[in-house]
Amino acid sequence: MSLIPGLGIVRGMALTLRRFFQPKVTHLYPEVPAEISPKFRGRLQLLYDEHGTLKCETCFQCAQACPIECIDMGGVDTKGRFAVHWGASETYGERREESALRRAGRTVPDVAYEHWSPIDLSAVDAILHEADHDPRRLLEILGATQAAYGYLPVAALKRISFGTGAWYAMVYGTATYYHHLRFEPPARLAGADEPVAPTVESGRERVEADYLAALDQAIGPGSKRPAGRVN
Amino acid sequence: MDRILRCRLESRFGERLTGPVRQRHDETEIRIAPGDVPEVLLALHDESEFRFRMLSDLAGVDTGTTMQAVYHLWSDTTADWLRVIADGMSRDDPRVPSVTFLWKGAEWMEREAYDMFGITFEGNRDLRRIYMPPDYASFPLRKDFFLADDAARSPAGGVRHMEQTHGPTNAQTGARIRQAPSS
Amino acid sequence: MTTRTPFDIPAHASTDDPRVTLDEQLGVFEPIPPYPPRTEREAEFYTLRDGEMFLNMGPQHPSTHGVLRVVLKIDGEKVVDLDPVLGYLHRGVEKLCENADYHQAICYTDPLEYISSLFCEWSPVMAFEKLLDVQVPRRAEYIRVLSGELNRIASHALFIGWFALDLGGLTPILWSFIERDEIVEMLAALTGQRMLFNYFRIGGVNGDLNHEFMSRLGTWMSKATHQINSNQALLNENEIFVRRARGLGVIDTATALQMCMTGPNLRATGVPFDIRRAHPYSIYPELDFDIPSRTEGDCLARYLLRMDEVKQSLRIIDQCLHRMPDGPVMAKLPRLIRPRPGRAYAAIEGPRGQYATYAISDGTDQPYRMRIHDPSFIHLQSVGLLTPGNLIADTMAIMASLDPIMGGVDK
Amino acid sequence: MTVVGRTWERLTIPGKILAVVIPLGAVLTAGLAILIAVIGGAVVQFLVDNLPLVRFVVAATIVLLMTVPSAFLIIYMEMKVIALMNLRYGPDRVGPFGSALSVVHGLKVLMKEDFTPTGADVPVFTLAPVVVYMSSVMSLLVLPFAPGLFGQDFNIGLLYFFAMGGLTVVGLLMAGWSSFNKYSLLGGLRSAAQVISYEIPLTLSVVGVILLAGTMSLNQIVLGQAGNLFDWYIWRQPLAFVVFFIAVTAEANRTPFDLTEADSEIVAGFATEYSGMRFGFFFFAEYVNVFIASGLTVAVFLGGWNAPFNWPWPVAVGLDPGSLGIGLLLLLTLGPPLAIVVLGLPFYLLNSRIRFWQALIIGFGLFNVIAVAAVLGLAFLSFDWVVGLLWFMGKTYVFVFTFVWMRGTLPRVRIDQLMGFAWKWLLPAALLNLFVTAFAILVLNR
Repeated sequence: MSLIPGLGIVRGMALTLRRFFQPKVTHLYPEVPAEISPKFRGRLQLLYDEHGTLKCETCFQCAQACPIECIDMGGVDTKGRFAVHWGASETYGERREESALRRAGRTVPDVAYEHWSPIDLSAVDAILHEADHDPRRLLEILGATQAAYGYLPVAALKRISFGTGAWYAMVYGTATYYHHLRFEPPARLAGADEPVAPTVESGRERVEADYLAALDQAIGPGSKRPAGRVN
Repeated sequence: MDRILRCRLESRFGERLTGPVRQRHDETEIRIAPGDVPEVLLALHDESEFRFRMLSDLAGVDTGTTMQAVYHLWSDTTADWLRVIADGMSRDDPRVPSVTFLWKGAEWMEREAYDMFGITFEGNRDLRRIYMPPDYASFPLRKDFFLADDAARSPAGGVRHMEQTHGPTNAQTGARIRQAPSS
Repeated sequence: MTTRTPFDIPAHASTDDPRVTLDEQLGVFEPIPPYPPRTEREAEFYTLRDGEMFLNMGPQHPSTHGVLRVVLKIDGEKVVDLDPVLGYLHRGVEKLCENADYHQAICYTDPLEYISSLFCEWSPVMAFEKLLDVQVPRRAEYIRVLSGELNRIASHALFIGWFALDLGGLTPILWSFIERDEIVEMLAALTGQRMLFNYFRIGGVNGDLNHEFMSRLGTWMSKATHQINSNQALLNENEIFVRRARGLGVIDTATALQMCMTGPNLRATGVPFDIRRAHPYSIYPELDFDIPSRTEGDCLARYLLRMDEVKQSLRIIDQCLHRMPDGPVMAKLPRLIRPRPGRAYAAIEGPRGQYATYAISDGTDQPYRMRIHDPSFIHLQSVGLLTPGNLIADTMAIMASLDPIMGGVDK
Repeated sequence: MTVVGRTWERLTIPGKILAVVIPLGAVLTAGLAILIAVIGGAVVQFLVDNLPLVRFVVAATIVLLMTVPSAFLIIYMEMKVIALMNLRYGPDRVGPFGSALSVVHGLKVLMKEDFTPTGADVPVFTLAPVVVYMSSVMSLLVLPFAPGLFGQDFNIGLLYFFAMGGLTVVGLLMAGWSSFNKYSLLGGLRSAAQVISYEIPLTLSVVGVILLAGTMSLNQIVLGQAGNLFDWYIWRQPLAFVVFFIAVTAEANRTPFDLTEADSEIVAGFATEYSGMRFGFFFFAEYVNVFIASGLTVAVFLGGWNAPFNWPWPVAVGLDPGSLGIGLLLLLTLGPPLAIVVLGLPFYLLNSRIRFWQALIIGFGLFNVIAVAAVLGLAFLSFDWVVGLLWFMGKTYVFVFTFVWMRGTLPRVRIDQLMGFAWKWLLPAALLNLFVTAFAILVLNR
């Protein structure tokens, strides 16, 4: 404090008055876009190769390594199915409860999320209830599910993962390992048009079909995949 | 590693140490019984050859078989951190005397250890939960803590009231069940 | 003196009960917990004497620096006693870290004290390196010190702004944000993020210095001292500010040591205790800098001390730039880290004091126990010691001068 | 009928109100015009007979209407000036340089939900902003804006002023007590303590001026300072000026004495529970208070509407429009179109891209600017109240700027420092000033 009372106040006021006339430092954001440094890694990005196709092959390594599970993805697997999905609810079975996820800073399953192929899941629930939601009886559950639906719909797999607490990757891996389990309705395998499982017609499904058609068109008829069969 | 500190500790607390003095990097570790905590820490704090004036950290540890209270101390007489482990508390009712008579600032750290591990610090004037809700029933950092069950055991059921729904929930997991759209 | 114990009130006052008054129904006595007291201290605090009342400050209050609730027991404007209630921001970081592997655990510690994230990473990284017996390359150490000191300046700049804001000044916080924003942009060029940098890795840092960072740093360093000095004219001599901060919240050395204080708050009481000197780590023994200390121990001393520390940090940055060696920035390490079973403790000097991590390894790829010691948590505790007897306005000033960050307090 | 009914149902509530009020107003206005045409003479005679009453009603209306734009202006000034001092741009989106932002704020406040907390004392809670606002507005009534331009020339003007200023605290106390919130209660009590403490030095500091002027009428005080810069009372009462300025800052609850609404301590004090237009009333009252405080300082110490120097070259406009006779009619009818064409022609001729109608629009704009400037200039030269008003407003806004500037610079004082300052420093200083003034008058007049 200076000797003269009030001099400090006056000096401060002189400083603010000087700043009043100085050039301003605000970034005028919407007009002047922000300078983002090339190293900025706040945004997830998918990379494309020189042919314009995605480099990402949905191996989930990034999602599995990400500690806060901010990476979530869906994709087409080698058989051309929208079978793969990764998310918080699948990874940590014991922490699926919403409040726990919130407290843990994890993403909360979105109730508004619509499955790719919505189907009536009450049969799966009954099977799960019968099997006591026990992940160790996974094979039994999967067999029963296949018996109920004729094949293993993706939504049913997710429900099984959700109900038993087993990781989705584990359920999916089990289902792919055994030859008697299949992911496509037998009707489609035979080449018929009508699906067997009681699917619900939805926009998603149509989008899926459209997407597949577009994919076929892009790849060309010559390279059309054999339906659901690995040669 | 400060060899002299090791010698001094061994000569001063010879019979009180429940294990060998361990040294690694810049840390010296001694183990004592929980009952000896006030006397040992008082000696470390006051005596001129130690002068451990600063309580750097106080932590609870659940080893799966026993509970430990771990004190980290700093002194200008040595270049090492001194780690004092009060070992061998039972997991059912872990009890250890409080060090708040030496460091008032240990109060909240003890409260935290109580909140997370259920270690009772005898002599702490304000030993209550600090992070978790007051009616929370379990101790989250214990190794046998299982969130879904333990949170549900509390009267308020964790923080469920923030996002209660009226829809059907899975009896097992408590998660909301989405109704598949009827055809 | 009439004494009324609030615990006579039924736990959940019902609107149907005719004996329940409107006040009780509406929750006039809201800060009174609806359960019997668990400790003597709680019973004593929640018992009102004549003329006293509770004031529930927070969880949403402009001056609590986060989601903190402080129950003040006031007599008029005078604060008789207070009881901080924590846990509104508790995320269970320690538990999360126990369930993540060593690399992922560092990511969780970032948002602890979100305005000095690098220091929150630094201590776990050092603890894990001790567990693994890794030698960090010297260039990486220099980069750590350089970026850490920049982060310290950013944190102190924010402190100065907040302190002034809690005393009612509108301008300083925006001026500090100018400095802070430049530093944060600079660190974004280096680390890739503006706030939660996640830059330090076990055995080094994630990426070498780049051109954009160096050019930004050079531009800023050339004008930083002038800018900081000219900003001081606003507050340092202002009579209103000095009169409010001087002699407020005085804590002496013995009490400060008893309260386990570290960092600027301890140094303001006259102890030049700084872990950078007291327990050297990284390359600090090679650098030339002073440990400023003041003897008053009041809010003004704590404020001025941080001003001095900013200047010392600038000195350190300058030396780092001049002595920066060449070489790798990461040690050779396996991708999956499985340290031998053991215990490690690492403490560093952050802008608020001692950040420490106590890690126990059981030989797997996840830490068995990871204890995080945070200075904000320790310092917030002493608000209860410093405030009683002062006015409500002083509560905010004292709390701001101790500079707690709720992200760190609630872990 | 159904069409009308359906349209009526589609209207919002304000729309319905307007749909009723506008035709009604039109009908009433037309009726009034007819009434005036029929019994006009008698009405005019009645009004002339009761001129003070008419004057009061007109003045009160004007003052009430004036508060809103001046509050908007000061709010904008506060936002912009503090922003510029903080090295920000501040409002820059709505209107030129963001000047319409405060109007938008006003509209926003109007549209917000008007919320009364459970447990509040509803009548008191509702009345409090009205009391605060009305006491501010009523203070304006005695403020002399220009020669002959004031609401009422009370012979106890200053006393009335302080009485009205003291009424504000009643409103604040009402707000603080009735809000059912401890922060509000603290704010209300703080404001009571603060305003009552600062009333005393405030009143005592102007007693010296009252002694010098020999009157308590603000108009007379301003008239007493006629002449040049050195006839203002600030030179004869410098200490009183300092005390008055500090006390009036505290009265207006401005930084560094804004303890009643200290946002970092007691959230917003008495205004914590208020929302919508009730909060808007508090807000308006605060800024009107700033205007009043500045205006009062100017009127008492800085010569009011007096110019700081005498204009050395008096200009007399000897223009009498009436003398033009029929030429005036011709000028009014033919002048504007001719001027528009003449002003627009160069644009049309010199720039080939401008169409003729565009040139006409440009000419019309230019003509309007020139005409308004000419009329205002003429008024400035012809009427001395225009000059006085300009000087008064100029000086007042310098003080408003100072208040805003202080808010941008200074931190807040503590409540005990605030009270101690009033009782230990300001009150003795004001008393000292009073004694010295009285003694000097006694000696000099003898």
